[in-house]
Amino acid sequence: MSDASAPVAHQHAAPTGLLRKYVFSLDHKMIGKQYYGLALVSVFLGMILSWLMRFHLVWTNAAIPGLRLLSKNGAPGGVMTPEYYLSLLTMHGTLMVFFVLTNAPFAGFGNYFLPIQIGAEDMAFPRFNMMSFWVTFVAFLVLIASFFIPDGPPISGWTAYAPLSAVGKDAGPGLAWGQNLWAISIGLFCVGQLLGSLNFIATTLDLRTKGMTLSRLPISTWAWFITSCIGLLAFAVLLPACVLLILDRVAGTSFFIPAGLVISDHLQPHSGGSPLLWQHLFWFFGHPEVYIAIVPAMGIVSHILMASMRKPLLSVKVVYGSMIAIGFLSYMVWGHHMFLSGMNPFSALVFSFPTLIITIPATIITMIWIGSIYGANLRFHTPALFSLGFVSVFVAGGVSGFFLAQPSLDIYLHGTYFVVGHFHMVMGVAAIFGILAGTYFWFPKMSGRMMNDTLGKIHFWLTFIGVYCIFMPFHFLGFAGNVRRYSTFVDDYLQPLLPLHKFISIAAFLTGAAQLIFLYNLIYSRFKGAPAPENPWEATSLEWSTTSPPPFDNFGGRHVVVKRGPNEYGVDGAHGDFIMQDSPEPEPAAGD
Amino acid sequence: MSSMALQPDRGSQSPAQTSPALSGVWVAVAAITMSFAAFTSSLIIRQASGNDWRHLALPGILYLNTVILLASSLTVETARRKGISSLASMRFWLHLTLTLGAAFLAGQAFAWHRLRTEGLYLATSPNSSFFYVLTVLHALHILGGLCAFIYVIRRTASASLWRVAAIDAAAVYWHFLAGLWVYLLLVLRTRL
Amino acid sequence: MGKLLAVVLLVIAIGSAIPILMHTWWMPEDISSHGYMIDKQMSETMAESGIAFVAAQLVLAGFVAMFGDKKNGRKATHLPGGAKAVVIAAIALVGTEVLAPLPIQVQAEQFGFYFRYAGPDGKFGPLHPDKIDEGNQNFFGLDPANDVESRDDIIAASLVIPVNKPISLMMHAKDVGHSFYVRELRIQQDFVPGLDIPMHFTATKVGKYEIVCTQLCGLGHYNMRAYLEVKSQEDFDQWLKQQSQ
Amino acid sequence: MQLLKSCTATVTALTFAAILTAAPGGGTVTGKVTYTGTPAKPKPIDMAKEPSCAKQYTTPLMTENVVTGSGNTLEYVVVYISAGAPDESSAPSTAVTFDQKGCHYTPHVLAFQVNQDLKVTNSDQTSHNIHPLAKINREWNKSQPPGTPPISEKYDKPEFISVKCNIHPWMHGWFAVVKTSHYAVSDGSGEFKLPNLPPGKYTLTAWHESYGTQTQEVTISGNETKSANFVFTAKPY
Repeated sequence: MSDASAPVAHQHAAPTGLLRKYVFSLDHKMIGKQYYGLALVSVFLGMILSWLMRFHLVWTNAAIPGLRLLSKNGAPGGVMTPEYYLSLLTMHGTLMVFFVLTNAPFAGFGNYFLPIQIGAEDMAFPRFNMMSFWVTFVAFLVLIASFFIPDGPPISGWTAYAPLSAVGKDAGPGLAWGQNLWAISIGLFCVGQLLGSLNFIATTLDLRTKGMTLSRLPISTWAWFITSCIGLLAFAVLLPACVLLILDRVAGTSFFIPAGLVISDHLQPHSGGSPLLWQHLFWFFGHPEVYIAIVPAMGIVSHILMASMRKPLLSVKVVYGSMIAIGFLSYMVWGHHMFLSGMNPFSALVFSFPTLIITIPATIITMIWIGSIYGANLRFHTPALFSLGFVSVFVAGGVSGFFLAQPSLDIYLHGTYFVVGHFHMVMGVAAIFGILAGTYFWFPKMSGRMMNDTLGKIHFWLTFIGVYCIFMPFHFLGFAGNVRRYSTFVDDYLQPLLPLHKFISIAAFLTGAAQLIFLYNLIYSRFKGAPAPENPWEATSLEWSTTSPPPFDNFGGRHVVVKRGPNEYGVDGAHGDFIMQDSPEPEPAAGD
Repeated sequence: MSSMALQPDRGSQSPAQTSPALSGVWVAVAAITMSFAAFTSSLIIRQASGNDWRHLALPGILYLNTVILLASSLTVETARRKGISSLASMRFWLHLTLTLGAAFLAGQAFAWHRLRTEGLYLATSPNSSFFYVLTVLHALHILGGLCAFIYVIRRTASASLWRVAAIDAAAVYWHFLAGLWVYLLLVLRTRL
Repeated sequence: MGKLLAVVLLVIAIGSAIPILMHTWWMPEDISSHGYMIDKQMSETMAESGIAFVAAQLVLAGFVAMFGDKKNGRKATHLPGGAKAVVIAAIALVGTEVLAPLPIQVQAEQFGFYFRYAGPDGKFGPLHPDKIDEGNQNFFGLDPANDVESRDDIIAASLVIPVNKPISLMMHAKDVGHSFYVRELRIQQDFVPGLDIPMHFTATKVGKYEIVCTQLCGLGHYNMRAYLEVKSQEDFDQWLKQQSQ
Repeated sequence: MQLLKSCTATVTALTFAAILTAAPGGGTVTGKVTYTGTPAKPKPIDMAKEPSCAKQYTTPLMTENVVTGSGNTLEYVVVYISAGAPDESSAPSTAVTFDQKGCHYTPHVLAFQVNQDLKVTNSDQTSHNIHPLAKINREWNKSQPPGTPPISEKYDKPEFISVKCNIHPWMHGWFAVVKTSHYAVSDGSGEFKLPNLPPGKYTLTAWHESYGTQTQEVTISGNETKSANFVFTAKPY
């Protein structure tokens, strides 16, 4: 707060104390790494939770070794109870959506590279930046704490639909303190993201270096900037929703709880609230959240694709425009999550239309990616592979979105695994591919060492094939009407589908195990990898014109002056087929 | 910390010469607007959803508070304009603003006290719930604004090189809070 | 003048019917795999309402033409059967459309569905949430001691319906949000606590199907289900009789 | 010294044993619980949703809120000494068992002492969740998948606790937690027996889940057997 008007922090020497350097650091690079590290912990935690769930789904009454140690009530004798399955489901969703898909591509890479890409020495408000991470970290701790209370984590899913999430312990285990911790955690997370978004916007607007006009911003910075605009408004709505939810839970108000509910023989002392109000508030945040996860990944992938294709995209401006359109339209489509909630058919139509419209910019971007590959000189290094994999899974996940955008089809598919397959493909896997591409691409800059490319390629192929094996069959299950969020498949009509579930589970175990290769590569390369040159990918943006890793003030006291746009690939440059943004050399004629 | 904050603006090399503090405040205003829009939309939906809405008569002190807050908006504007010529005069007007802001908070506290003596608590009815939620959250934002003024006053006392951005940002924020309060008062007063 | 009015009515009726029958302005050709159901529903509704519309116009036109003022002092008569006949005919006519659906209340709760039929009196007793006593099979909170209408209400754990008869489900949640999903009916609808949501459908095939919950409702969500039994009208009447004993 | 200690211990143990074995020589209260009026008819339970349970019954299971026998007797009435007897210093070491079989609680009413071990077992092929709706004691709600070890719990305050399974809403039973060792639950013929009562003046309480409580005084002197009958008023709804 007190530092609100101080835009720059780096005019003095870098901090030397461990606490100032690594923990309460004001340096955007350290904060970016902290966000990335938090996302890394969360993603492996979330993955282990998904393993436990997939195991339980196909070997329902089998004991899981060691699970008893994690929770005595949740796994008597090691056999997972239905409520513990839902606890894990909630935690998997919450960790992945908030602490992975929001943290890594946006807050993590964005914090590290946005200031460097615009030639700034730090974020506009370093103190807010530090607060934003530590508030997020506390949110993480609060969420994880729910594993260690007797009742366990909440069982209401990451969407926390009221009144299940609002009425408290009568509705089931985990809905007393577990749900409180969840709501507090998400509230804190919103605060962290609001501070972060505020910083991103102010930094992009005010701290660009000389010559860095808005049209010369690299596409990844554009994506982070658009995302922070989306995030600012989305989290500003989720925060009030959390406040009202907490008040309903602890202060006896009735925002979301209607009158006359009888839960576990107990007539609830509430009146008149509206469960749909929660759904409106939540999805007003929830749908933009999808784009908070995917737009940075789009930016990262576009950025990497250009460096791999050695040519600019067909039209970068159209991609910017499409991303802005997506951000804008994402606020008009929340109702499509509520086609089944008793809205009148007219509202369903009203929400169906922009939902179909929003697929247009996404389709445009996808076609630009694919079209740009025509005539490229593709370099198939690991970041490029993950970027191309991103395009593939994004198409797969996007196409299934057409089904769900139509109310009449959504009515059949809404509660099924089709939706699980859809959002895991388009939001989960696609964004994770963006994160992985970014990691392989920027790791040399962040650590000063190269990652092992062979291990990276093995990791890519196993992951790429693996995710299709896992998530494509989800769509088939959906067509068969397999209901999601079931801990056990007891229904008669689900029995023939169990072999397919077994296949998915085994694919999930193997694909998950393949991620250990990545983890090994990450840790090994951090300490033993080959030293990275300044610009290993022959890329053009400003992060590649400083040392690897960059000095404390990013450019070693040099005042970077930007001469041109970020997409000068496939040209006759002095050092190859590219020209750096800050390179003083004259503009050559484009030569494809 | 303060030594760092007193470094001269590095914006000389930036193409955009606006101050980050000012853009930051505008961005924050957008976010806060969105939050309160969410709250007041909830109020409208909630009012229509149940038949348990008990419309409460607002305590009269709120109108006095409104006048105080609007007056403080004027004083901070005066402070901002005087600041260009005279630091001492600006400090006077800022202190006045601070006092008026504190008076507003005291007035709000009195209003809460009045409602409580009438037996209207947070959970009494949806209208009282929204009344407390909106007024308390607005008061928290006011508190944040007062902290900003204290910071600005301390800066005027110690800094020889005065950057106008901080007072500009604080003034924008304060005007916004005054406007927000009038909006909230109308929403709480009106029976839809 | 009466003849003219009759002719105009005839022209209106025929003029309205022809484009519909000719499909001059109709929905575009269906190119989805799913749309045939909507088309079918649309055709059925159109046929029923269309026939009613044309028939009404024709009868009106006929009456207008036949019963104009003849000036020779013919004694005014009533339609044979009087108002009673009109009311019965109206009920019979509209009833097949509006009144015929069999009303059934479905309550979703942690973790099951319970169905309530109005019983012989055709009336649902009021609900008293404080009277709910599940151990005593009082899932809805009926108060037969005080509410006469409640005494013959039939509570069932399965949804038993007659085939080819419109069903009007009144959806009511006892505790938290649930959903009603029958794959074969292509129906999925959320229960929203605090709202009573109507849903209409007609089952066309006798058989036993599963009803499942698709909205996360708590630990027993996976096991929240019931059976839909579509019976012939005779079997259904038999079942209903058996239940009300 | 060592010897003396062990001698003392033996003597103490023997004394206690003597007291304990002497106690059964006390009086006994027997009686019968009946009703007047028309009780509600038991209703059949439809278990269609859980086929693995439904197939265990050829005729449907009936509700057990009011279970009557011939001669207007009433089953599942808890009769216990509510006043007059000293509070038990320690709970018996044996555990009581509450079983879930065929989506039905056995027994319907389980009486046990404060701090006595309670074991809940699942003999079904489906998961149950045991949710005793305690108001005075700590409320808990635990699922028990098939084949998992029994759930062990204790209650530290006397209370009549309604027990339900949310997964199978028709399942309903009661825990009668009492702070005396003198309690009984009336059987199929409405009869109960409280043996081993030392001489004294007692208040006898009978509790029925639908019809409430009744009390009467009874005085025991010596080894006599006294009779105490309870009559509840039944309501048709």
